[in-house]
Amino acid sequence: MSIETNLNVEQQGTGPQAWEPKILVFACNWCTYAGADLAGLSRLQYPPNIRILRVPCSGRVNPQFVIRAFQKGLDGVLVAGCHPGDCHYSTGNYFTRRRYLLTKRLLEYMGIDPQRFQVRWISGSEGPKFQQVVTQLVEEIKAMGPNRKMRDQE
Amino acid sequence: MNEITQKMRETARGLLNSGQVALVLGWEKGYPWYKSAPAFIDRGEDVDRLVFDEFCHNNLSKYLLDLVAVEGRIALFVKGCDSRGINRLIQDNQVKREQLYIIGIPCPGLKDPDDAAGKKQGDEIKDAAKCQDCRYPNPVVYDLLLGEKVPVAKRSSETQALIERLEKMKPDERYEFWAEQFSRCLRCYACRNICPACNCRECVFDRATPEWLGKANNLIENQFMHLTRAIHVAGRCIECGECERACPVNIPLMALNRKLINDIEELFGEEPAGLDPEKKTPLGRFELDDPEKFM
Amino acid sequence: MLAIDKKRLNELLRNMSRDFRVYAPYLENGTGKFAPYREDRELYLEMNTLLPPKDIFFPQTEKMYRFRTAGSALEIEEIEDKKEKQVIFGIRSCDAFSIDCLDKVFLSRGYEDAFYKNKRENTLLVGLACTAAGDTCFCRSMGLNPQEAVGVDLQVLDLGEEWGFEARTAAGEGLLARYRDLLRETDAAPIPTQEFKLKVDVEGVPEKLSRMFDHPMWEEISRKCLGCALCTYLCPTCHCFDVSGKVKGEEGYRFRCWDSCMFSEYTRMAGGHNPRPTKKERVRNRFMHKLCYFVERYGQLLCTGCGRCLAKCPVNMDITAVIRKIKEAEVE
Amino acid sequence: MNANPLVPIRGRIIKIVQETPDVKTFHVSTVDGEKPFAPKPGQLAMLSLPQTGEAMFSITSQGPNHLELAIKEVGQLTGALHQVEEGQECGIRGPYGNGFPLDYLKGKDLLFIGGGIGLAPVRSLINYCIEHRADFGKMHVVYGARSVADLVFKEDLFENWPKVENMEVYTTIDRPEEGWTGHVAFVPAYVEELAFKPMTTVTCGPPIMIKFVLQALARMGFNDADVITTLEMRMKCGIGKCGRCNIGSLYVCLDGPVFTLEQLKKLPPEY
Repeated sequence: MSIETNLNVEQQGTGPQAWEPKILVFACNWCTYAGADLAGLSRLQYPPNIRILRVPCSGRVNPQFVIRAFQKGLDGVLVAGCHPGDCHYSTGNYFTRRRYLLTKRLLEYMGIDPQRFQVRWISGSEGPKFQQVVTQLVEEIKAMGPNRKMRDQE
Repeated sequence: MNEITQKMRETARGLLNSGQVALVLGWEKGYPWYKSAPAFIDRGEDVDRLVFDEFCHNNLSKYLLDLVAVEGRIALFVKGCDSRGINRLIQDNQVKREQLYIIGIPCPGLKDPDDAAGKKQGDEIKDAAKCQDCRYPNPVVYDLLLGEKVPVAKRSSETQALIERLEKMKPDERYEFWAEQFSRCLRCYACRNICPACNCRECVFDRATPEWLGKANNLIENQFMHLTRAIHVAGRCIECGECERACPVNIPLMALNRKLINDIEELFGEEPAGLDPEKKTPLGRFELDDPEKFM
Repeated sequence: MLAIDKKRLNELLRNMSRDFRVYAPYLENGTGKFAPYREDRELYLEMNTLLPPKDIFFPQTEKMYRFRTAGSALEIEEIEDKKEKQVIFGIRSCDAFSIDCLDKVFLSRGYEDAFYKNKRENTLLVGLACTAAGDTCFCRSMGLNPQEAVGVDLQVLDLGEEWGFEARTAAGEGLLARYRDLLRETDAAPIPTQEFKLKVDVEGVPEKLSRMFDHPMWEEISRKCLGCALCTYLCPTCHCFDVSGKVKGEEGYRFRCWDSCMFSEYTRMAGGHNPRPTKKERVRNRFMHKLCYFVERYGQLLCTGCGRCLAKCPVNMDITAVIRKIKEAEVE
Repeated sequence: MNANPLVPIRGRIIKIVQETPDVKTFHVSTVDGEKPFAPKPGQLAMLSLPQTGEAMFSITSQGPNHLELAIKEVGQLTGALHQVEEGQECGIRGPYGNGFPLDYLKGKDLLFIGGGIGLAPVRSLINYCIEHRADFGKMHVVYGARSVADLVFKEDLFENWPKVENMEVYTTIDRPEEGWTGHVAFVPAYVEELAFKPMTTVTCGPPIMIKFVLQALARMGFNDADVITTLEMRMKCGIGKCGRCNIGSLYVCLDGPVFTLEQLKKLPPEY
């Protein structure tokens, strides 16, 4: 996984402001990924801290991936997919909705700060929304500092 | 208790001698006096080993996974929580209902063997954690019921108290609590192997390619294992409490499972697992108007 | 005999911890285990610990060597764990004998396990006599004396108000001499161990077992087993381990970790062949190894009667009941 | 070798020979170009690519400064090995196991029976006997594989070994094939057809073949003490400690892998 290698580059910044959060975005291929493309085409600027992982549907994202992401050293995870009703596979995001309401509760119960894990519906035409969601997410995470919880320090 | 034991033995003797069933799954006395163990009886004259007392904790439905190849029907004794295990296995298409002859036992609530360990027979012993606020003492599925149904007593539970205490803590405190618990885990997998909701043919933890879970025992691998298991049994956990009882290092696993059960009921209004074999599991279905709390 | 007042034991351990890294039995969240000495924590001496001291010599996860790959090149760097003088205080007779079993496995037969040897050579064992046998203890039936630990440097005896000390080796003499000022002479007699609740006759079992490989009892007793590793991870003598690795990009390390013959894939080979495919073979192998194979190979039983597996097995698999069944079985 | 038996020394795969579609022979030497260690015929070595894993392989042959390991692609590590190129550095440690009882074999007529990749360990003994030809009697090699493409060490089978004095080589494949004029039969059947008189036999191959070969040899009056085989077992430490490769009280990696049928019959049938 390409994410594997660049995660090893420890941020040797000179001070807290030099620290750059690393955020993983699971983008559903049919909507959010298209939305991200649109944001790029329309030259909408957003911070470069996100790594986009394209998935066929937001329903494909397994809570194990989210847990593994925090272990591998990410500071925030966003699962983004089509609005309920727009899903290319018709019901994918309905399962996502239930599954990630519950996963968020479990992560909070474990002590992970709630803002670090978000789920958003971003359709293919909502380029600006993608930019706005990512920018806000990076701001929030930057304010919280690096995530030490569940991080694999070995 | 011994009145139920007599009925158990007569029923089992009748079933075996008449050839109605090939095997009877029950409990027998173990050692020391506060331990009972699963018993596999396939001969009429062995039925006198069967017993029902306050230490018959084992949920026998899990063994049905190994017994699929047994020709003939299988009889098994079930308490309230155990019976939900059978519905779970039927829901997961692991077991056929017609192969089973289910004998339900209205459960008076069991005792905590760890508490009994320091005491003598006849002393006052604490209720087992899982029985403290048990909502389904009466079996939900049975072919024969031994004795009258018991009333559902509303009692406080240490598990629920722990959940509320944890929910009030700050995130860092909660993280420290669970990190300390999981750092003690031995990775012996007793919790997974005893759980009727855990019935995959090959568990994700045993797969070598990709190696989701490593072999090392450290906080990271233990966290990954317990969180993944909690999510996998979310909506399938029947609160039989066997994972917590089996854990040799006293990790409060039911505080994990029960929290998700509470959330599922609060978020989706779903009834607990294992009550209706026809219904899909809460995470296996959806409603159009499901809440969207933070999306 | 030299002795110290029970109330001043902590003082002795504090002194000792200045010269050695001292391990002592503590209760952590309801689990008894051997942990590094800490002044502010209360010692747990009423019962034996749940987790055996074997993980001091044979940790559950132990890094062996680090490696780095660059293209087709490979660097290997052995991980040297520092040599540190240690003392294990409060090891019972059953656990002391288990260390003797582990010594035979790791330090004999042509190869010495460097990791185990490095820790074992730098550790002194201070045995602690048991005056009260637990519900599931049966060490006397396995030929051990609860008041007399095998292979310890120093034996601590319960004299009622005081702890008595008897050296067993020169190193033990050294310990007594070093802390002589805290001890004083006494002629109080050690309290004998109470009657054992659990007894079993193990006479002739190894020989008989070697002729019981195909006996139907194995099918019967293995049905209730869940195939988890609880019994093997709590057992003070179990020593099976696996070797695996962790990779992060081009770097990583190889480590060894506990493994259990009760796991289904323990003997599964590439290509799927598995000499022990079902629970029956695995449960049989575990009892055969402890009560027959180890005797054939090393001349002693691999069960010290500590009773931990019996106490904590979720389905109450009882090794003493298995031994009784073996004694009763008719074998030609 | 390292003071610590579990830590490998750095080796290099200097040559890779494609024997069959799924078997390659790897020539391994140390990074300084020497032979890692001098094994006896039938001994084993732990070969590792630390980033993937480690496994025990029989040493099929050796040169002045390298060892030869014939490896079939069946799993994770073997799969990775089949992807590497010559020059790849690896970990190697050994030699492990008891090896063949050379003194017992001296002066005797010998029958070698191999199946598929099973010829690899037996070949180490055959090559030793050829190098010390005078010490041994008549030699017969019966070797079979599923198809012509699956026959390993074809150069030895068809060029080198037939030229050796007083040595017969019989090769067979399971099913008839275009362009194959040799014998077609399963190895156990072929052995029985050749009706050898009882002599010391060394055999190795897939479990199913071993089962029927042993039955055939019994029918032909071979006595158990004279039938020698080398077993395959899952091994992790290689030094008789980790408890994984036990058959009864013996460890295949230390007390084996070479056993006589007489020894095996005394052990529990769990291998």
